[in-house]
Amino acid sequence: MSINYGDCAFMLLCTALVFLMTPALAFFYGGMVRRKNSLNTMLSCFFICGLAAIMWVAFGYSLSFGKDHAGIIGGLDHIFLNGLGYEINSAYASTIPELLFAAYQMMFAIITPALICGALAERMRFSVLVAFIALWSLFVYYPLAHMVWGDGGFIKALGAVDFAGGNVVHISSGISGLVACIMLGKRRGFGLMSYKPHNIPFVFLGAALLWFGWFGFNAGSALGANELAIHAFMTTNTSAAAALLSWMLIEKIKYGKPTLMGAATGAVIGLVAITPGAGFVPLWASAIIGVLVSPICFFFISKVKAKFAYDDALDAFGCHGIGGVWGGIATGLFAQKSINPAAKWDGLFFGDARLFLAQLASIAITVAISAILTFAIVFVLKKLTTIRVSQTAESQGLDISEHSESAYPAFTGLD
Amino acid sequence: MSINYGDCAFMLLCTALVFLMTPALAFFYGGMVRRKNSLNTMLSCFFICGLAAIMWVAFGYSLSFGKDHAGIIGGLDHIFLNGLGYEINSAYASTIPELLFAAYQMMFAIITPALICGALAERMRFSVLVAFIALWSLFVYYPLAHMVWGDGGFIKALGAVDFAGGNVVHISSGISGLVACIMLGKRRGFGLMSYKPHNIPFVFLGAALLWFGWFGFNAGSALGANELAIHAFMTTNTSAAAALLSWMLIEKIKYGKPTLMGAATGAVIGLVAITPGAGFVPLWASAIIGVLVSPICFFFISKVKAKFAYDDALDAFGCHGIGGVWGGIATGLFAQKSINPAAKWDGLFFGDARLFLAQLASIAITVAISAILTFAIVFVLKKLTTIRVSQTAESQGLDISEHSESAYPAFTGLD
Amino acid sequence: MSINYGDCAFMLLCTALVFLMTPALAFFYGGMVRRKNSLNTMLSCFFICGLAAIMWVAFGYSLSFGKDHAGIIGGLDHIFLNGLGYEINSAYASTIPELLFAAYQMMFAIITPALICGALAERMRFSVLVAFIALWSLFVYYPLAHMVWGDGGFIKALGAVDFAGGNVVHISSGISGLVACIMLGKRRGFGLMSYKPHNIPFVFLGAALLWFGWFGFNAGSALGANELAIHAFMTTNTSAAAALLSWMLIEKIKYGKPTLMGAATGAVIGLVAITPGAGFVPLWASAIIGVLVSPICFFFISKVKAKFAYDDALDAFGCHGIGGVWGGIATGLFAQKSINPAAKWDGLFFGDARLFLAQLASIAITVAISAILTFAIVFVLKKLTTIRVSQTAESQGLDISEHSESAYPAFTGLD
Amino acid sequence: MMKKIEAIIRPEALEPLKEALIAAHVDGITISQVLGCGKQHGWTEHHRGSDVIMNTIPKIKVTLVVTEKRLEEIIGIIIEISRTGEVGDGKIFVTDISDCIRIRTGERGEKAI
Amino acid sequence: MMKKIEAIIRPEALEPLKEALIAAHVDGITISQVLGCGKQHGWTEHHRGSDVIMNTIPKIKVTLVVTEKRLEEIIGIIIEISRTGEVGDGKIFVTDISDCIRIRTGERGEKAI
Amino acid sequence: MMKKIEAIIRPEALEPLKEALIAAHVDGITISQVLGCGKQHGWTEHHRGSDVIMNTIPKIKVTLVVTEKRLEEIIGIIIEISRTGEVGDGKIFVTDISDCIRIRTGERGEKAI
Ligand SMILES: Nc1ncnc2c1ncn2[C@@H]1O[C@H](COP(=O)(O)OP(=O)(O)O)[C@@H](O)[C@H]1O
Ligand SMILES: Nc1ncnc2c1ncn2[C@@H]1O[C@H](COP(=O)(O)OP(=O)(O)O)[C@@H](O)[C@H]1O
Ligand SMILES: Nc1ncnc2c1ncn2[C@@H]1O[C@H](COP(=O)(O)OP(=O)(O)O)[C@@H](O)[C@H]1O
Repeated sequence: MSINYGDCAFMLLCTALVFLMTPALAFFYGGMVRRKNSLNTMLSCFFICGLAAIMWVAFGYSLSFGKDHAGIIGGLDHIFLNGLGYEINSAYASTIPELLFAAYQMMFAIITPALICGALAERMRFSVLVAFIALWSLFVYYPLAHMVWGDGGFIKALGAVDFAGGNVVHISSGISGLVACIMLGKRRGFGLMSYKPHNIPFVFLGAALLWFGWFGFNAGSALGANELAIHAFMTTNTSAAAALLSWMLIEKIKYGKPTLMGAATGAVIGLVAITPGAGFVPLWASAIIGVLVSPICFFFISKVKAKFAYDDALDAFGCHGIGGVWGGIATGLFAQKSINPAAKWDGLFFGDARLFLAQLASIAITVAISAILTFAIVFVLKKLTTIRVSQTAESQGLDISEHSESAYPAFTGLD
Repeated sequence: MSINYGDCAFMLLCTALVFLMTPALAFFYGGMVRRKNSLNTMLSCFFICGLAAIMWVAFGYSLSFGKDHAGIIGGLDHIFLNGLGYEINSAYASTIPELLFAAYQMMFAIITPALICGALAERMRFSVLVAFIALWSLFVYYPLAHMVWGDGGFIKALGAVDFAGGNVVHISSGISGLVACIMLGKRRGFGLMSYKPHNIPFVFLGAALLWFGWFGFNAGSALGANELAIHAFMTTNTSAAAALLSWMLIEKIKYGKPTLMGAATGAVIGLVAITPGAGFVPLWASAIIGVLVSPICFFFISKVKAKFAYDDALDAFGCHGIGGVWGGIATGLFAQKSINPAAKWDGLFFGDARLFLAQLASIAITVAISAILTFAIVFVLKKLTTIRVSQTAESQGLDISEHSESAYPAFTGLD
Repeated sequence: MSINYGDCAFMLLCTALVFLMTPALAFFYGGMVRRKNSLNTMLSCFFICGLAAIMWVAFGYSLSFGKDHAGIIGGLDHIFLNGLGYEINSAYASTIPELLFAAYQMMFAIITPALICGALAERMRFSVLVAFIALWSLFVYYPLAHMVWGDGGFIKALGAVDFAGGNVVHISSGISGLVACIMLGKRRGFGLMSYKPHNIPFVFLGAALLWFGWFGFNAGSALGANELAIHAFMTTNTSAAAALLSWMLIEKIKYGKPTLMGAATGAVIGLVAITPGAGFVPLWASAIIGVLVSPICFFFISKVKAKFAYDDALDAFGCHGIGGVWGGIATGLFAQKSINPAAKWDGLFFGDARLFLAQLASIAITVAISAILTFAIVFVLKKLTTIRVSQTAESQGLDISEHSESAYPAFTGLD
Repeated sequence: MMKKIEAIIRPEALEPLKEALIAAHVDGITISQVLGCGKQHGWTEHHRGSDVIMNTIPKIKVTLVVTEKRLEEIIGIIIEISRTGEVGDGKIFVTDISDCIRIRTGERGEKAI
Repeated sequence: MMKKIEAIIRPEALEPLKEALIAAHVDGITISQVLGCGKQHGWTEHHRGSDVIMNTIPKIKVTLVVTEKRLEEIIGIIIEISRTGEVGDGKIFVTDISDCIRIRTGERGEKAI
Repeated sequence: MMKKIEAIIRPEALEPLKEALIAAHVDGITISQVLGCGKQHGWTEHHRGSDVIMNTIPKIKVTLVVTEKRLEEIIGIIIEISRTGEVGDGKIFVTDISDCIRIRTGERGEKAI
């Protein structure tokens, strides 16, 4: 067990790639909102690059990957990354220093809460959002990361697998987004008017950079430039490609015309869906996972959302929550322990139900934890303060009301 | 012959870099068209990230790099990447698993047809474009990739060399673009009115990301993080830099003022021109290749296009076709077998005509194959259906007519 | 001492990452200016990707890292990268070929002069800018790079350290920007009107890509995928995160509202400040460096600039000059030789004043050299020609006057 | 007689005004973006720590052509919705229209409004 | 007498209208972007599977100042080119102009048009 | 009587004109972006080596409502500042305004200007 510098090179760069995903998400979300809320939406993602990074270094890593307490949370042994040197911690990665593992995991701790912002866009007070993200990281993310990935974590002990963060990243953020957006309430005019995106090329830019960064997210989760990384790379790309096409097909059938916004959405949910299984399922299964995620999410975004009338503004739940659940189930269907011995059993499709049940259990637990704790956090915040901007502020736009800033001040050229 | 994990790390990341080039191209092209066609243009590139990836996995790789048939096409032995494991196939790459080689090559199979879209912009029916790209990949790209790079391919057997895809990528797409755009016909108002770009910063964004990705394209074509990769990295950057400057100089001389659009164009054609020779020519030659590509392409774009009045909308032929031909010739002039023993002979400049003639032959064959097959494909499509949008749709813009979508719906801020 | 291919992989990709920073800077700056000057600002950065690259290959590397002359400048022994093969030059990097080291350093020689453009934006004649950048590279950058990093350089001999370019990159460009902008004069209406940014999402895009690229800049300065690279990676991210938060906090306190522009600025100066110390200071110190850089720069940008009324248009001095000085001082405070034996002494904080004094000396020398030589260059240029555009051109905008180009010609959609 | 009403209003008044006018069954509205300079001289923005004054302010121009009968009613609605009482509420200008044509049908005069 | 013609048309009618007007040797045209709300209430767009109604529609306003003699001819051209017969074809408003000045020469009245 | 002045000017004339009008204590200005097509037919741009003609040119429309007394003075200022003597200087159109209302106070007529 010694450090492999090829793996270090790979993981350093994957860490940078995953970093890039949060700004990418800021464009993906920021392009989708009305102009008057675009900077607010971008900053809602971007400030997390600051906040979550500092929290991670201070205590987040320690609580997630430190010494186990009851399978639920880590300890305070690595506070301020104390004691993390260049040694290998073979519980997590056997060829790179633990400090590099901590850096890589930090980027996950940044993007996950940023995903939630999509559900809360265009109406939440910025300072309350900051508080929410801090509390959510502390009470939802660190425990969940510990339970699923941490040494001694109890979901891990169930035998459930999660390659790159289906539970920890996508289901948790998606469900939390749903709960929080219901508690926050609908945007003004919900159901009556349309909220038009202000910059679809930015949505596409975000999707493209997300895809690019996702190679670091999924292939990097092999924690080395090894065969598993290559496998995860291919399944990732295949699922994204398949979902892109199937979303376009749905649009073609339903409306006669595919759209760029649809293609971008398809690609992103294809990436979401393959995340838990990227290093477990065979290549052909990744195509199936991708093909099916589009109709599933499309159904939730267009039908279920309309029916239950919750205002998941940018479909954080519809894309990440649902896509993540499907990905987790699909991993239980198609995983093969021959691909990755980290899976104890083969998937249901190969005749063994154990992994499948473990996956269902782990999803249910993740949903429950995320929903309950998010409810508690938002409930307390609502008791303490107003969490929404005023009616006037909302119609003026949050860029002005929350930041006294507008996105394109000199764009008219009249200066 | 064993797997080198440093090379795997490098190639995984180069694969991601080459992936990024297709979205980059979408911005490069999308910024150049009028606003009303911008999403259509972007989606024309982006959907290929889905389509070509799935085709590649299904049968493209097999047809390109599978068991040789008559030097022209591969077999069906690797259909669905069947049989591609983590073993090395030393015919292609001797230090990385064949699956990684297949992933890397996949990105080339995505970007190449996307290049053609530049010639067809602003007037082609989207669904016909989808069909065209599928057929073109099947009948032009896979055979060509096999002939030039495949084990047993007959162009390879001529002794011609093509480091990173001058023939396969640039000449083939450029010539096909020319043929297809002539058959498609000119845009409304061609010659009478100007087609103004809608977003030059996007053009620049595309060019910058293309340059960035091209390091993966060219240095990655060494298939390892070795000396040849370093060499190719330097020749690539030098050619791009020289072409950028020489294009600016041309503009300065002809119009008194250089432009950002010109600088971006210069950089991209500098990258095109060095592609076939990046790993064969000495560093000084790369500067010459770059310096000369600008006047050559400038001449074609400004004079030849005007004279023959073909509507190569975004200069797919003028940049990639011509730039690729010049690059192939220049490789025949300046290649040195001491730099890369894959070249059997030195270039003409060093007194040996064999490589030079082989290059000419390979270019001529590529041109012929691309032109004839593209003609055939478009001919058939024209028989079967209307390939252009209607006059009204064209003046309305393809974003509305083909996608019912507009690029910046809420940009006015009036909501 | 043999070549490590993991390190080559890492350094090739870091080189590409640092390349990306110059286009990123073009967006960071280009978004900040009024629309009528946006292309000029972008091209002012981008043409340097051509010019500085060619100069570097031709003689820049040789003058910077060639045979030492009096501790001040390199020789002409490596002109046209002559003699640079795949051998290791252990004076600079002991596990990668010198050619790769030269490629990596090239990217620094590109971005450094590009930083200056921020001070000169919106009023300088483009052709004079080109001449200025060429002369500045020759007379300021190459000597400084030699003195600080070159084998035999006298600043290096002082015992001062500069991990990734605090002196060479940031202080030099910042101070030069200050001197040049004073000599160039203020923009029309300075003090009376506001210069509004035209595209804040572009500013953010630039900042995000700069952060991404900065991992290559700082971690890459370890010249290998080793423990030091991992350490520098973490300090870099931590400082950026801390500065982002502290800038937002300042805005919150002073104006009641944080902004995206502020967050982007904070992140960038956090990156600037950690640059010299990234591989020398402990992780906790990087957080302190980041937290403090924001108030320091904020004070200079808001108070000192207003008081002395120099028109440092985009705060090249305020961000890079001041941030770089603080970073250099902080390195003198917090460096630990146990982290990197390249430091001879510990920092002042650990009780040893020697490094601290050496840092002060090296900063003072850098400031003096940059200021005097920039003054001389601009003085000569002013004697020879007009360096500013005319009043009319300035009010028309430099895009039209210098390039006959406008950024979004068809953006209105009226075509 | 037909009258053209041009109201220069605050951007944030647009949404409620649109709703009110539609409720009042006006025949059509045309909206455009303008920059204005009046009694209100700009709000203060903060860019990187410097206070800057915006000397022209984004405003919305709403144009309606109505019959003389409805003029006062519509003006009343606009004032009611757009007034905040603070400087910057905007102005309404009224002009006579000598003809109006509906392109679709070629109808002219009041029935084309 | 001089007349100002303001035509609110569909964006796609702009190109042909411009060509026709230039062919008719009008003296000048001024074009601007507006959002309109009239009989036509928006087309349906599909974003990610939800039908949404665009309640204001991008339109083009073409302004021409002409002499009274040419008024009917120009109106005729506009109607001819812009009419599709479907809701949303737009409207033309005519106003009297009391003076016209060419800045370059200072000429006034009809000869300045 | 109140008059509406609509001046179509070159974009680069806007800044100095704004300054001059503010110095002349006008009551308000409304600015909008238009595309124009008149005697001046566009400058030549070069995109990748092809000459292209811009057939419509970005212009600025400045609108001011003033009392009749001040009409000639303001027209004089506009001409003075905007004239270069070259084709493309633009035009000024004057229309009668039948009423003016300050939304904030409800004042009407000349005192509302
Ligand atoms: N005399 C005028 N001519 C043209 N536009 C005007 C005039 N007066 C006001 N405006 C427009 O109306 C807007 C609002 O006017 P303002 O003076 O701020 O309102 P208030 O008088 O209620 O404070 C201005 O920004 C300007 O666009
Ligand atoms: N009374 C009006 N006042 C101002 N603008 C109007 C009026 N009626 C119509 N318009 C403008 O004309 C456009 C076209 O009108 P519309 O009613 O859709 O045409 P049509 O009557 O041919 O169906 C509208 O979008 C609006 O901008
Ligand atoms: N008759 C007109 N009707 C409407 N707009 C006009 C008319 N004549 C000129 N314009 C506007 O004025 C602008 C300047 O006119 P132009 O003919 O170029 O000025 P000049 O007569 O000084 O050369 C045009 O671009 C157009 O927008």
